[in-house]
This record gives sequence, structure tokens and C-alpha cells, in this order.
Amino acid sequence: MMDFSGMLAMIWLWPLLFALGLAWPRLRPYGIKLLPWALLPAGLLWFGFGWQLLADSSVTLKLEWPNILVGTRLNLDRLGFVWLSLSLIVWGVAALHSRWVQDVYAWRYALFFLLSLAGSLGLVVAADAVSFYLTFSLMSLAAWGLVIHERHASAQRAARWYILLAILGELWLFVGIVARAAELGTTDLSIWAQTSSAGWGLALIWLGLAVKIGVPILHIWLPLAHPAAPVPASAVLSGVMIKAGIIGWWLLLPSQAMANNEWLWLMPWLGVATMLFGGVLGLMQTDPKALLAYSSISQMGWLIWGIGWVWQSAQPEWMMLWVAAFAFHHALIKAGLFLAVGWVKFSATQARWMPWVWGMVILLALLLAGLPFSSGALLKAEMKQVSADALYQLPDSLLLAGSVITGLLMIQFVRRLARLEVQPKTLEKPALISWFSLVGLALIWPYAFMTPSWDNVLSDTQPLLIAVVFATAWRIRVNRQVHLAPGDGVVWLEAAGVKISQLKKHQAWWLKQQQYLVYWRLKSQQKLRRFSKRIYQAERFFLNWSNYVTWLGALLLLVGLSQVF
Amino acid sequence: MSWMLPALVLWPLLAATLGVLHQKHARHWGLVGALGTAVLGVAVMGLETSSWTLGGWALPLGIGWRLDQLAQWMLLIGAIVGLFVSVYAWLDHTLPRAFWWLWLGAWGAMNALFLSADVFNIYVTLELLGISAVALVAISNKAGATQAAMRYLLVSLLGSMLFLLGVALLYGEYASLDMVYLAQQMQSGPVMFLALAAMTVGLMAKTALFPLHAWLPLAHGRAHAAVSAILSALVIKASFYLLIRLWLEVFAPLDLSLAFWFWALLGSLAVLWGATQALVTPSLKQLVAWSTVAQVGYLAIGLALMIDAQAQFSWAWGLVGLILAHALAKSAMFLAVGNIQQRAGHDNLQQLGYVLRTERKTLFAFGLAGVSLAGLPISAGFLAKWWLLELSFDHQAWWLFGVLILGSLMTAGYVLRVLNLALTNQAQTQSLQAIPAGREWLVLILASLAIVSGLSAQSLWGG
Amino acid sequence: MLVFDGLLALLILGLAWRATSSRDLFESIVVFIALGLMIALAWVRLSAPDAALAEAAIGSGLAGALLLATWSRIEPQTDDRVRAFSWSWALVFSGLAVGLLLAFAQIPADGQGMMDEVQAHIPQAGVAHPVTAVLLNFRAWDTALELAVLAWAWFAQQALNRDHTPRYQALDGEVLQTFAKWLTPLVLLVGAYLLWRGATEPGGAFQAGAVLAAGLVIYSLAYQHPWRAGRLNDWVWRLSWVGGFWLFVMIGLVGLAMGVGFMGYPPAQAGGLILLIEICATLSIAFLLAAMFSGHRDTETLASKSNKES
Amino acid sequence: MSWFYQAAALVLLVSMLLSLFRVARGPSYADRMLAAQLIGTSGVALLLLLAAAFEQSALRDVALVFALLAAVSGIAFTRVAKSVKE
Amino acid sequence: MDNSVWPLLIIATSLIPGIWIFFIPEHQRFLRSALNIGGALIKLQLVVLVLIGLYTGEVYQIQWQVLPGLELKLRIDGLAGLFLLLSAFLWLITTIYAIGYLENSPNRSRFFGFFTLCVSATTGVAMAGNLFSFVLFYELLTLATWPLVVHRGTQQAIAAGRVYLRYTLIGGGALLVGTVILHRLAGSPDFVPGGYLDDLAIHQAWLWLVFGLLIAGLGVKAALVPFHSWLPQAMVAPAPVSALLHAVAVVKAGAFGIVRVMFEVYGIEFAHGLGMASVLLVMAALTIIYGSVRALFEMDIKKRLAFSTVSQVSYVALGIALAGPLGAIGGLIHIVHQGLMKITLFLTAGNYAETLGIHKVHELSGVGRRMPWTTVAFTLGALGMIGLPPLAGFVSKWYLGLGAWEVGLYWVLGVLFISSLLNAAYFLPLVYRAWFGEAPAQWPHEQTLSTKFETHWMLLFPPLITAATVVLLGVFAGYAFTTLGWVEWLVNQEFNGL
Repeated sequence: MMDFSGMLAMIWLWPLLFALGLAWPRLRPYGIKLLPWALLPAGLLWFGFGWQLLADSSVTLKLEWPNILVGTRLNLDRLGFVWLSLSLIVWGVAALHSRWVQDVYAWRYALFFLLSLAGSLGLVVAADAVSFYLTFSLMSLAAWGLVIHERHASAQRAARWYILLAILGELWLFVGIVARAAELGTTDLSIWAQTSSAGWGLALIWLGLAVKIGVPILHIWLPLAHPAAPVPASAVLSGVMIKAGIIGWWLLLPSQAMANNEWLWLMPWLGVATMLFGGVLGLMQTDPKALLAYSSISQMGWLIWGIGWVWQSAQPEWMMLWVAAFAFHHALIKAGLFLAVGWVKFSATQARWMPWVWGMVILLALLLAGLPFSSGALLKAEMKQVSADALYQLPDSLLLAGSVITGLLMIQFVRRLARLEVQPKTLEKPALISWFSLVGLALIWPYAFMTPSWDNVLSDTQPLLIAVVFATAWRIRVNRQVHLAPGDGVVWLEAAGVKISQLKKHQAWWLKQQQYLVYWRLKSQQKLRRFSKRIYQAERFFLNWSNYVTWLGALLLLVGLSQVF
Repeated sequence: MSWMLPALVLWPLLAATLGVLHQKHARHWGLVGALGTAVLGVAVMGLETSSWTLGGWALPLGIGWRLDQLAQWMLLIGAIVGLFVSVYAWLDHTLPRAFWWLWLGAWGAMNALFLSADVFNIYVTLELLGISAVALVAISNKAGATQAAMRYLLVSLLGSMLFLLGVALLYGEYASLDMVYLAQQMQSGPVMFLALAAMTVGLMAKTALFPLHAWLPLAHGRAHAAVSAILSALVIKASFYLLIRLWLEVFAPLDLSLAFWFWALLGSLAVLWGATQALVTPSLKQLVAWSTVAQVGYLAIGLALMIDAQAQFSWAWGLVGLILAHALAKSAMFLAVGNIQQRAGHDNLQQLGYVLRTERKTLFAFGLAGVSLAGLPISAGFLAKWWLLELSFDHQAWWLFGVLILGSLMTAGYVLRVLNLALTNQAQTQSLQAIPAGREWLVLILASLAIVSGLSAQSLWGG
Repeated sequence: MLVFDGLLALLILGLAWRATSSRDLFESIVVFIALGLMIALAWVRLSAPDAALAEAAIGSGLAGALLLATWSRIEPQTDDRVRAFSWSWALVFSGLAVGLLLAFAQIPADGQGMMDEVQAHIPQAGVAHPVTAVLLNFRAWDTALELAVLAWAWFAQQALNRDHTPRYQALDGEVLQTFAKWLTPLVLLVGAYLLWRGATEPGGAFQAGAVLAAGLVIYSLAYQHPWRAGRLNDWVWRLSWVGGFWLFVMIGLVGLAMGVGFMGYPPAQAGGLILLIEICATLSIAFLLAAMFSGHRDTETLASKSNKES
Repeated sequence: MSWFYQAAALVLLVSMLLSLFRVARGPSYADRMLAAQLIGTSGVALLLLLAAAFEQSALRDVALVFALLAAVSGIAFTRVAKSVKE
Repeated sequence: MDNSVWPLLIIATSLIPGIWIFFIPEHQRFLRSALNIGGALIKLQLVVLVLIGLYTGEVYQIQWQVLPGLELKLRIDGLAGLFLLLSAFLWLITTIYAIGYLENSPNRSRFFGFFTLCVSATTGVAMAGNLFSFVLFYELLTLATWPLVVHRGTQQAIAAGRVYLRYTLIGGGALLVGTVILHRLAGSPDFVPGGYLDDLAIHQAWLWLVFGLLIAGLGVKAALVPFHSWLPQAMVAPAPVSALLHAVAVVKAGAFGIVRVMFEVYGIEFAHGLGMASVLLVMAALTIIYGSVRALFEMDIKKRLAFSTVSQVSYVALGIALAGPLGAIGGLIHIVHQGLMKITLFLTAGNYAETLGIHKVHELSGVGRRMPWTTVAFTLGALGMIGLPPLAGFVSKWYLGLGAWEVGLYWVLGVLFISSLLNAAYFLPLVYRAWFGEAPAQWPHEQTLSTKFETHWMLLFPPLITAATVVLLGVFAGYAFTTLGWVEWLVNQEFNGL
């Protein structure tokens, strides 16, 4: 059996090497074309490790570099394999689709793509807190370059909010990690997973990662960034990077400890709240990409809910696989949907492909909405089932509402997509093939380890039906009545910011103070000069002869008398 | 007695008189006299310390000479500074030849003063020193030099008279003039206090200690640079040396309880007033002269700190260190100013920017000297000030910390007033006079000595 | 005699006050001349004829002439004028006066000083008069330095007086010239007499020198400066200024070489050496004082001055 | 010392005091100078008187010097007065 | 060769060229540069040799009695080695840079003379073996840097110089007084890990006074609030000077002095016991926040960097004041790491100013395309400052954070958090503008300094090298030969050597 542990570093150093290569101007024009090749080691590892897993499902790859940073560890186990798989697939497809990016700064897009790719792959294999933090930051910050790539006003605005939230999250995460590392005396995540530590360290880590996941209130960057980024970038943002938060929660937080009083009810409720929150706000969107972004928030609700009960279960390592599987499901479909927007948008000239494209779009929408026998329906049902042994249970109706709202969102999405203005672009055949393959994979992968049964068909169809009913009954479209700008809270914040800055501008008082300061400085200089002159003239007193002699006499008297008394 | 001791006094005096006789070559006679005296002054460091009586007349009758370490050091300081000033002056053709015989007269007088242990004899040497010094001021062709010299003359005479009064009172009381003998006999009493007061105030006037300083900035500011160097570095030190002798030796047995406050307060006022004036004066030369007023304040503070019985006498070497530091730094500074003044043709601070910038060696020397004056490391001045601080601590005179530090800061302030000009971009406004290159190097070496001598401060304590 | 002494003291104080406070400079000078006389009298009353003699020689003659000469050449200065009266001044100096009086009251009246010591050593001194013995033997170094002080005072004056204008107009009075002609030899004679007396009685080199100098001054007032006419070489004059001091210290060094110490004489030759020194010193003093009075202009000084002006 | 000498000395001293009045009042410089000369003359007499009284011959020397040199300031005054305007 | 010669040699390699340079005529460019670079190379070589020797247990020291009981002592210990290496390395870098930067400007001999003297003083500060010697070199440093601050000679420069001196000299005075008092209380023994004041616990009031004086004196150079105001004003100096001031010489001398005082005079546990560490901690924390906030509102690039220095240097004091080994590690490595990062930033800022005339933040727009390499270096420096892994700044912050937790001062983590956030807030906009802003049609003042590179090679390579070290020191932090390894060794001495 081959030892793939060296590949653990290669999978993310290799793209970094590509990124460095872009420093050489001659390579830059090939930047985009080279992107798929950056995934080569990751692919090899996936393939090799996949075979090893088939032989022994508990096998783990390990790599230790004690002298790099403050001690670097990397490993890959079967859960990691799931993460790696979804990352590899989505990044790969996105890399192929990156050819859509054809502007002058394409190489820059490639650079950030490579950097965040490296981070994204790295955090999958990270087994110490610092490596995780490093790769997580690399991914987050580099993604900023993807968000801002198109440079128009909305991209800049999105990037601004993105980086603000990202850095805030980074720093929460950093402080949390430091706190845990200091308390546990190690950065080894295998120890971290089993040992609890002070509550607020955990809370900070949780919070730092929550930003990435898009937990309500911290989500505001998400609906701005996803629509603003180029299509393939949106695909990875929504498909892969958003999951990094879940991976982080799992890796950095101790599962037993996370099932205690405070967290017990928080995570499930937060999960449901996120589902509904993302869904409701998504319905108020007109831009299909923004809608998808809210949908991602909503879907993250499922993962939050999922990890909530995984922590509470007796065998979290095992249960986590279900959550990972759901993540895998969402990754494929959401990436596919985002790419679909691209295909619809760019492929108007290729009319003969259009039916196929639309077919795929509808298929994907249905998969996400939970078409019976599809991955969505199967996984949701399975998760509900296995979560039955969790300590804290949510009412089923809430989860049902979550599913319904997903269905509604998808219907809305298709409607919106149909109204999209189109821009002709050349057809990229490899990309198209990869997209079709992606959709295909999304369709069939569950059957590799799940056998669908007819028993649940009714209950599985339930949410979809309700959604269709609602959608048809409610003919008046929500987003015409209650339109909400993408980024919801951002709008208010920005308005408040403008108010504040205007407030400051009109403060004549401030200006006056400054003028007064200048005046005061001049005046004090003048005073000093006058004072100097006076001092200079004061010496006349000593120069005067009679004073001189008086002083002399006085001193005589002083010395003489001082000794006498 | 070694022949070196009489030679130390007579060599400069005879060389000076030869200069008077052979006026055409007064400059060269002057140099011969200076070099010889300097060599002797250094060589005397190697002599055994001892005392002698002149003419073989036993002590109460004759005149006593004494070569102790304090005298040796004073002679050495005189020799070093004298040598540099002399060579500098030799290179300066604008100096009137009278400079030479006056300067050598002053030097001989100082050497005689340092050697003498007899208060009346010291009075005579003070007279010779005073008259030469006054005339040295007067040979300057700068406006107002004569008035300044007259003022100096009067102060000098007044000081001498007061000193003489003290001598007379001492003689009347103890029928002796020898300092060692007097110190042994000294008893408290109003007459002694009067003597002490008279001598002290007289010498204070000559040392230009605040508030009797007014003559100094005029005289030193208007004199020729070499002369200012001599006056500031050596002449006022001679009278201060006497103050040390009187307070720490002759009158030491008296109960001088308030003396600390007297000296420390006057010294502090001197430091502050001198520095303040240096900060506002418009002329470079005056600035340096005012600095002397301030530095004399440090000497007074040093004396104040030594008067206390708690201090071990070995500590008094710090006073010599202070004198040494100031002598080297101040002479270097005045000579540097001389270079600049001669090059620019004036010493108006505001218009010296260009000259200062081009005269790199001289400016560097000025800076080094300033460093020592301000008591910045690692100069001799720094160690001297360190010594003052340590003693202040022992005396628990915290307020002196403030004065010393403030004084140092102000010193730095006025030194930097000058250096600042060199860093401005002032353009050339006047044509520059040429000066011999040797003089720049000379000043630089002297200033470096002011720094380097700090490293050998330990030798003052016999290390 | 108490009345006399009291009156004398009052006179001295009054004159001194008048000399310093008078607004008229000429009046101050005249009062000063009178003061010199009073002080000489005071010395007499204090049994110090040596000092009285010196005061007489300098105070009455040379000082007056010198002050008058100066007065004729200076402008009244305004910036240093003494204030008429100030409280601080009065307070300080009345306090000082009280202090001085209190202190002097403590001085023992029977202070003999070193007189016993001096008397005991007179036999080895080579001269009989104790004052001369002290000045030229016991404390010869002081005297040698005093000679130097005098010489340097003249050098200093040369440095101060840089414009070299003659102080007096040429004289054309017949009476004065005749007077001077008769007076000069008399003065020389008195000078020599005082010098000779110094060995046993009050008198000596300084007094003699001062008298001689006065003679030279009279002569130079009446006639041309002898040195200005070029009758004597510059060198001779210069030598006369420093010769006394030279000889003095050379003999002192000889003492060092002979083992009696610096500034000491072999006892056997003491008398002769002292006489030699006294003669030279008298001449030096005389010429120095005379030069100080009349100003010396030698050819070299003139040359250098014209150089400077060009 | 006999009362005669004392009385004579006192008289001389008082006469000097009187001439001082003239020194102070002037009005001309010549008046002042002459008064000073008078003081000198009185002084010489006083010295001689004292020499006799104390039998100190040295005082006669003092008187001699005074007498001789009083001329100097007199002559000097005549020379100076010419060049000074009153 | 006798070991005692080494400290002298190390000083001489800059002192002698320095003095020589003063007297070299302005036009002899080659000689001057050769002296400068030659001296710097030799010094670096010597320092490396000494460090190797130090690792094998050699002792390098030399002393000279100056007053009774007062020794001038030069000694190279581990801490000195750290600072020496930093200054020797950065001197070489900045010298090369300065030669390029000041090409054809007036008064170069003066500049390089003082520049070199400044380094001599810095090495002296590093090697000072007792407090007295430290004070000596510390003051020398003030003097040597002042002419550099004023070098341009403009009205503004002179005003800045005046402020600089006012602060540093008064601080020097406080330091001197403190040193004297301490000398009278405890003599002036060598610096020793764990301090030498344990016996003096009864003089608590004195020790507090001295502590206040010393911290005030050192705090001026280390730019602790409220002694920091000189630093932003000193920005009028030429870029290499700012770089040197901020990265190595002045600011670090202050920080280094705080380390010496806390570790080897008071002894950290002793100081902690008396509560001094807490005072320092609060001061450092305030400084960190205050500096960052001010930086945020500065629109002049160099001024922004200056306030950033105010903030960043206090990390050193913060780490020390935490009074735990991990915090100490964080503080000490930050001496080096901040130095490298800040010098990178200043050199690149200098490049912008010299090549394109860019001084203000808004002028940076699009400069990344005109000067990509410079901007890469700038970006690395900025990201390092924010504390992103794997750059050097991260390692510092990491250990500071661990140190804060270790001693239970959780609020310090909050300080780190806020500071990092502010760092990001004032650095990222610059980076953003540089890479993504629209380049103007014409740069404020463009000069063609090179046909081959984006700017003169002497300006380009120094920041690139330092930027590379920023990366390397972060990535390979775990190795013994990096700062972290060295500092861990040092901190062991302080905390276990008791």
C-alpha cells in the first residue's frame, strides 16, 4: 500500500506553488488554463486514499512537521475524505468553469482562486489548530480577491463587508484558539476534540466560524458576496468554503462538552431559525444569485441542526458522517445551481443546448427541494431518524417548514432565472461536460450506500407538495410585494454610517477647534519670543554696578552671618 | 625640590619677557614658552607629592610650596588646555603679540598659585593672574572689549582686595600664612567667619558665580576666542580651586552647617540663570560664555556636596573631574567658536547656518564639547554629573536632582540651538575667510579629549 | 591723641565717601589725592612707616598724575552710574559695617604676628631692617612676583591703550622747565637715599623706585620723552622693565642650584645679593612706573599699528 | 607727647579740613587743585610734627617724599588743564 | 584571539567607518559606500560568529572601571545576541537602501556618518552589561539619531527634531536619575537573569520610584503612551532613517531596555510581586490600542506606519509585563519580528515616495501594477503586522496570547483582538488601494530610477529581503535557529535560572 502522507502537504502547497508561479508575468496569461492542474495532487490523494478506505474504513493518514510554525500536523481520515471529496469535486468543476473569466485581470482571479483553493484543501487535512487557522485564514482572505474581482460598485461593497466580517471572524477564532491552546498546552486537534476548556474560548471559536457559516446576523456578507463574485467563484464560495465553518466547529470544539446545558438547545434551535431565516429572506430576493445565497444560509441551518445533535449523540464520529454527507449533497447541488446561473446567462447563443441546460436547472432545483428518492430527501429522512437518540429534540413540524421553504425558494429561483438577461459567451465544452457530470453525480451518488424505499415516499413528497401548493396559490409573488435588498441588515448599517459621517462633516465646531489650536500655537510662539527678550534684558539687573556691589555685600553678610548663627 | 617646580612658574614668565624684549618673534617665543610649560605640567604628574619652603626658611616665616595630587591635577589640566590653546593661537595670525606675554604671564601665575601653600603668596599670584587676564580681554578688537575689560578689572581687583582682607585677618589671628598650618590652628570665631566670608565672596566674584557673574559674559563674549578659552577653562578655575582649598581644607574645621545650602542654592541659580540666558542670547560667543556661568554653578553644587562631613574626602576627586570636564569641553567649544567666527566674520547666531554646515570638523568638535557640557555619555562631563547625582542622593538633596537634570537639559538645549542651525538649509550669504586647517583638527582633538577623558576618570581616584 | 585719631578717621571716611559719590570726576580725583595723604598719616599713626612711605610715593605723586591724565581723555559714562540711594544698598552695607565692627572687636589687640620669628632670623637675613628682611629674603618670592605684577601691569596697560596718542601737549613754559631741571637731580638723590636706607630703616626698592619714577615723570612732563627721541635704544628700556625680575629669579635659581632652596641665598652672600637685587629692582620699578605714566611708544609698536591700519 | 604737639597737629588737621571745603566747592578746577596742594603742604608739616613727637626719623623721609612729589600732580594738572574745557 | 576583543570589534566595525565617513568629501561616493557596506558586512559576520560561539558556551565580555564602583561593561549574552543580530542585519539592509535612496542628495557624508554612529550606539545598547553602560549607549543613541531626524533641514524637520530631543533627553534624564538611585541602593552589578534587587524589598518605595523613572525613560524611546508623541513627528526624516528608528535603533532600544530592566534588573517575578509588571501591562495595553486608533485616522502613509509602530512596539512591553514565560517569548520575538516587518513597511513606503512621490494613502491607488514587487513586500509586511499566519507577526501574537492566558489575564486577549482588528482596519485599505485601486494618469512625482526594475535595485531588494525573512521566520518558527528557538532558550534562563 502506498504511503500518501506526504501528499497531505502537497495538496495545498501545490496550488500555492502555482500561485507563486503567477508572479512571473509570462505565466500569467495561462493562469486560468492551469487552474485544474492545481488539483492534481489532491486528486491523486483522493484516489489513493479512497482505495485505502475501501480496504479499511478506519485508516488515517498522518504527517507531522514539528518545526514548521509552532508544530504542524496534518491528517486525513474517512470524515476528512468526505470533505476532501466535496472540495475536490466542486473546486475541480469551478476550475473548469473559470474560463468564463476572461477580463484583463484574469490572472489575478487565478491567483486568488489558487490561494483560497490551497486554504480550502489545507483545512481539510489540518490536524493542529494553527494549521487550521492558517489555512482557514488563507481561504477566507483570498476569497476576498474572488469577491472583488469584477470591481463594479456592488463587488467593492460586497468585498468590503466580506473582509470586515471575515477579519472579525478570524480574530474571534484566533483569540479562541489561543485561549484553548494555552489551556490545553497543545495545538493537537485530536486532543482538542476530546478535552473541554473554558467556555468563552469555545464560544469565541464558535463565533469566529459562525461568520463563515452565515449564522443570522453574522450572515450579512454572504448575500452580498455570492452574487458579486464571478460565477465559478460563487460556486466554490457557496459549495465549499461555507462548509469550512462546519469543519472547524467539528475539529476545534470538543464534542462532549458541546452537548452541555447551554449548547444543548442552542444548536438545534439556531439550525431551524437559520433555515427559516434564510428561506424567508431569500424569497424576497429578485437576483437569482442572491436568492441562492440565502438558500445557502437556509441549507446551513440543516448542518447547524445536524452538528447540534451529532454532538449530543453517543458516537459523534460516526454520526458526523451523516452531516458530512448532507454537506456533500448541498455542495454538489449548490455549486451546480450557481453554475447553472452562469450557463443560463452565458449560453444564449448556443440555443441547442438550452433545453438541456434548463432540464438540468430544474433537476437540480428539485434535488435540493427534496424530490423523493433524491439525495435531499433521503438524507433529511435519514438524519431525522438517527437524530432520534439525541438529548434534545425539535418538533418535526419545524423541520418540515424548513423543507417547505427550500421548495418555495427553488420555485422562486427557477422563475427568476428565466427572467435573467443573457450575455453571449463562447461555449466551454469541458466545463459543460463537467457540469453535466456534476449534476449526474448529484443525482446518483446516494445510491452508493443508501437504498431508497417506497415507505417514505409520501412523507418525502409532503414538503414539495406544500411548496407547490403555496406557490400556485400565492400567485402574487412575494418579492414584488416585499422586496428586500441583498444583505438585508447591511443596508441599515450603511445608512447609519452615512449619517454618522455626515454628522462629522458638518461639525464646524471641530474646525474651529483646529483653527483655535493654530492661533494658540502662533500666539504662544510670540509670547515665547517676548519672554526670551525679557529674560535677555533681565541680565541688566546684574550688570548694573551698584547692584553688583550690593550683591557682593549681601553675600558677604550672608556667609558671615550664616556661620555666626 | 625638583627643578621642575620653579621651572613651571619661571619658564612661561621668562619666555613672556623674552617675547617682550624680542617683539618681532613674540609668537615663537610664546610657543616655546607654552610647549615647555605644557611638557613640565604633564611631567609634574610623575613627581612625588611633597611640600617645601622657599629659601629654606622654616614655615611660619617662609613661603610654603606644596605639590599634592590636587595641585598636580590642576597643573595637568592647565598644561593640556594651555598646550592646545597655545598652538591654536600660534596658528592665528590675527592675534596681537601682546597675547603671548599676557597669556604666558597668566599661565605662570596659575602654576605659581597651584604650587603655593601660602595665602599671601597666593594673593600675589592672583594679582598677576588677574592683571594678565584683564589685559587679555582688552586685546580683543571687538566692540566693547575695553569696557568689558574694565569691568573685569574692577571685579578682579575687588575680589583680590576681599581676599587680601581675609589673608590679613588670618594672619592677625594665627600669625601664619601657611594653609596647612592654618587648617591645624583653625578655631571658630567671628573673625574667622569674616575672613571666610571676605575670601569666599572675593573668589566668588572672580569665579563669576551667580549673582556675581555679570562681568563674565561680557568679558568672555567679547574677548578673542583663544582668550575666552583660557579664561573660561583655566582662569576662573584657579579661583575656584582656591575655594576648594579654603572650604575643604583651611576652614574645614569650622562648623559650616549652612554652607551646603549656600553653595547649592547659588549653584542651582547659576545653572538655571546661565542656561536660560544661553538659550536666549543672539550671539554664539555669548552663548558659550553664558554656558560658563551655568557650569560654574555645577562647580558650586559640587563644592556644596563636598562640604558635608559625611562625604569621604576621596570623593572630592569628583570636583577635579568636574573641573577637568569643563575645562576641556569649554576650551574646545570656545576655540571652535573662534574658528567659526573667524570664518564667517561675525558670530550672530541667526546667520551662521551655512558656515556651520560647511565647517564639519569644527562643528563636530563643537558638538562633542557640547555633549560633554550637557553631561551626555560617555564624556567626562557625564561622569562628573553622575558623580554629582550620586552625592545628591547621599545628601538626600532630591531637589538637586531636578536642578542637575534640568540644567543638563537646558545645556543640551542651547548646544542644540547651534547644532540645529547647521542642519538647516540656510544658503550662503557672505564670503568666508580662510583659516588654517590645523586649527580645525586641533579643536577636534581637544573636543575628543573632552569625551575620551571620561574613560580615564577612574585615574582621578588613583585607579 | 584720641581726638586727632578720631578726626583723622572721620576725615578718611568722609573723603572716601566724597571720592566715590561725587558727580564731578575731577573733584573725585582731587579728593582722592587728599585721601592718599590722610591714609599715609593713618599708616604713621599705626606705626607703619614703610607703608606710609610707599603711600606717599605712589598716592601723592604718581596716582594723582595718572588719574588726571586719564580724566583728560575719557568721556563720562552714563550706563554705570551709581544710584544715589537705594534701600537694599543701605541695608546691606549698614549690616556689613555692623558685622565688620563686631568682628574687628574680636581681634586681639596684642597681636604680634611673626615679629618674634623675624627678629630671631634677622642675623641670617643679611639686612638689619626687618621689613626689608621679610621682603627680600624671607618672602623674596612674594616680592619677585610683585615685580612681575608691576611689569605685567605695564604690559597690560600697553594692551589696553591701543591708540597710542600722546597724553600731553608739548610744553613750552620756561618756568616749568627750569623747575624740572632743578627738581630732577634732587629726586634722584632722594631715591638713592631711600634705597640705601632700606637696609636698616624704612625705605627700600619700592619706595625708591616710586620716587625715581616721579622724577622721570617730571622730566618727561617738562621735556620730550627720552625714549621718544630715540636717544636710547628700545631694547634698553625693555630690559629695564624686566631686568629686575630676571635678576631676582635668577639669583633665586642659583639658590636652588646651591642647595639653599629656590629663592634662597647663601647666608654669607645674602647682604650683597640683596643689595644687587634692590638696585636692579629699583631701576625696574622706576622705569615701569614712569612708562605707565607717560605711555611708551616704541618704533615697533608704531610699525605694527600702521600695518594694521593698512 | 606734649600738649603742644597735640594742639599743633590738631590745628593742622583742622586747616586741612577747611581746605577740603574748597576742594568740594570749587568752583573752578584750579581752585580744587590748589586746595589739594594746600592739604599736601599741611600734611608735610603734620608729618614733621609727628616725627618730632614720636621721634621717628623715618617720618621725615615720608615728609620729604611728600614734599618732593606733590609737585608731580601740580605739574600734571597744569598740563592737563590746558586740554580740558571746564 | 581573546574573547574580550569581540564586543569592541563589533562596535568598532561601525564606529570607525562612521567617524571616517564624516570627513570624506561629499563626492567620494564609492569610498563612502564601500566603508558603509564593508563595515556592515564585517559586523554581520562578527555577530554571527559570536552567536555561534555563544551557543557553544563562550563568554564575551570586557569591562572598564570609570568611577569607583562603576564599570563600563560590554557583554554579549543571549539577549544581546538577539538584538545584535537584528541590528547588524537590518543595518546592512538599510545601508544598501540608504545609498540608493540618497543618491545625489546633499550632505550625504553627514548622513551616513550619523547613520553609522547610530548603529554603533545600538550595538552598544545591545551589549551593555550593566545598567550604567546601558544608559551610556542609550543616550548616545539619542544624540546620533537626532541629526538624522533633522537631516532634511526643513522647518518641519527641525521642529520634529526639537520635539524628538525634548522627549528623548527628558526621558534620558529620568533614566539617568533612576539609574543613579539604583546605583546608590544596589550598586551597578551586571545584568543577571532574575534581577538583583531581591534583597532590597524593604526599600519598596524607592524601587517604585526607580521603576517609574526607568520606565518613563525607556518608555519615551519605546513610545509608550503618553511618551509617544515624538515618534509620528519624527517621520519627516528620510525613509531609511524612519526605518531604522522604528525597526531597530531607537524604538527597539527602548523596548530592549524595558526587557533588560524587567528581566535582569528587577527580575520579572520580583517586579510582578511588587505590582510593577501590572502597571507596565496596563500602559502597554493602552498604548497598543491608542496607537492603533490614531493610525486609523492618519492619512499620511509614514505617519500611519509611525502610529502603527507606537502600537506594535508595546507588544514587547506587553509580553514582558505578562510575567510568564510564554508571554516573555512573545514579547522578545516581537523585538525581531516587529523590526523586520516594520522595516519592510518603511522601506517600501520610501520606495513609493522616492519613485513615484507617493506620500498619502489615497495616492497609493493602483501602485501595485506600477511597482508590483515593492507592493508584494508591503503586503507581506502589512499582513504580518495584522498577525496572519504563517508570517512572523503571527508567531508573536500567538505567544502573546498564550502568555496572557497562562497568567490568567484574559482581558489582554481582548486587547490583542482589538489591536489586530484595528491593524487590519488601517493596513488592509492600503493593500487594497495598492492592488485594486485605479492608477492615476500621472503619479505625483515620478522618477526613472532604473530601466530594468520598477525602481533602483538598491531600493528594491532590501525590502524584498526583509519581507522574505518575515515569511521565513514565521514558517520555520519551530527550528532552533530562528528567533523563536533562540528566545525560548533565553526565556528558560530567566524563568528557570532562578
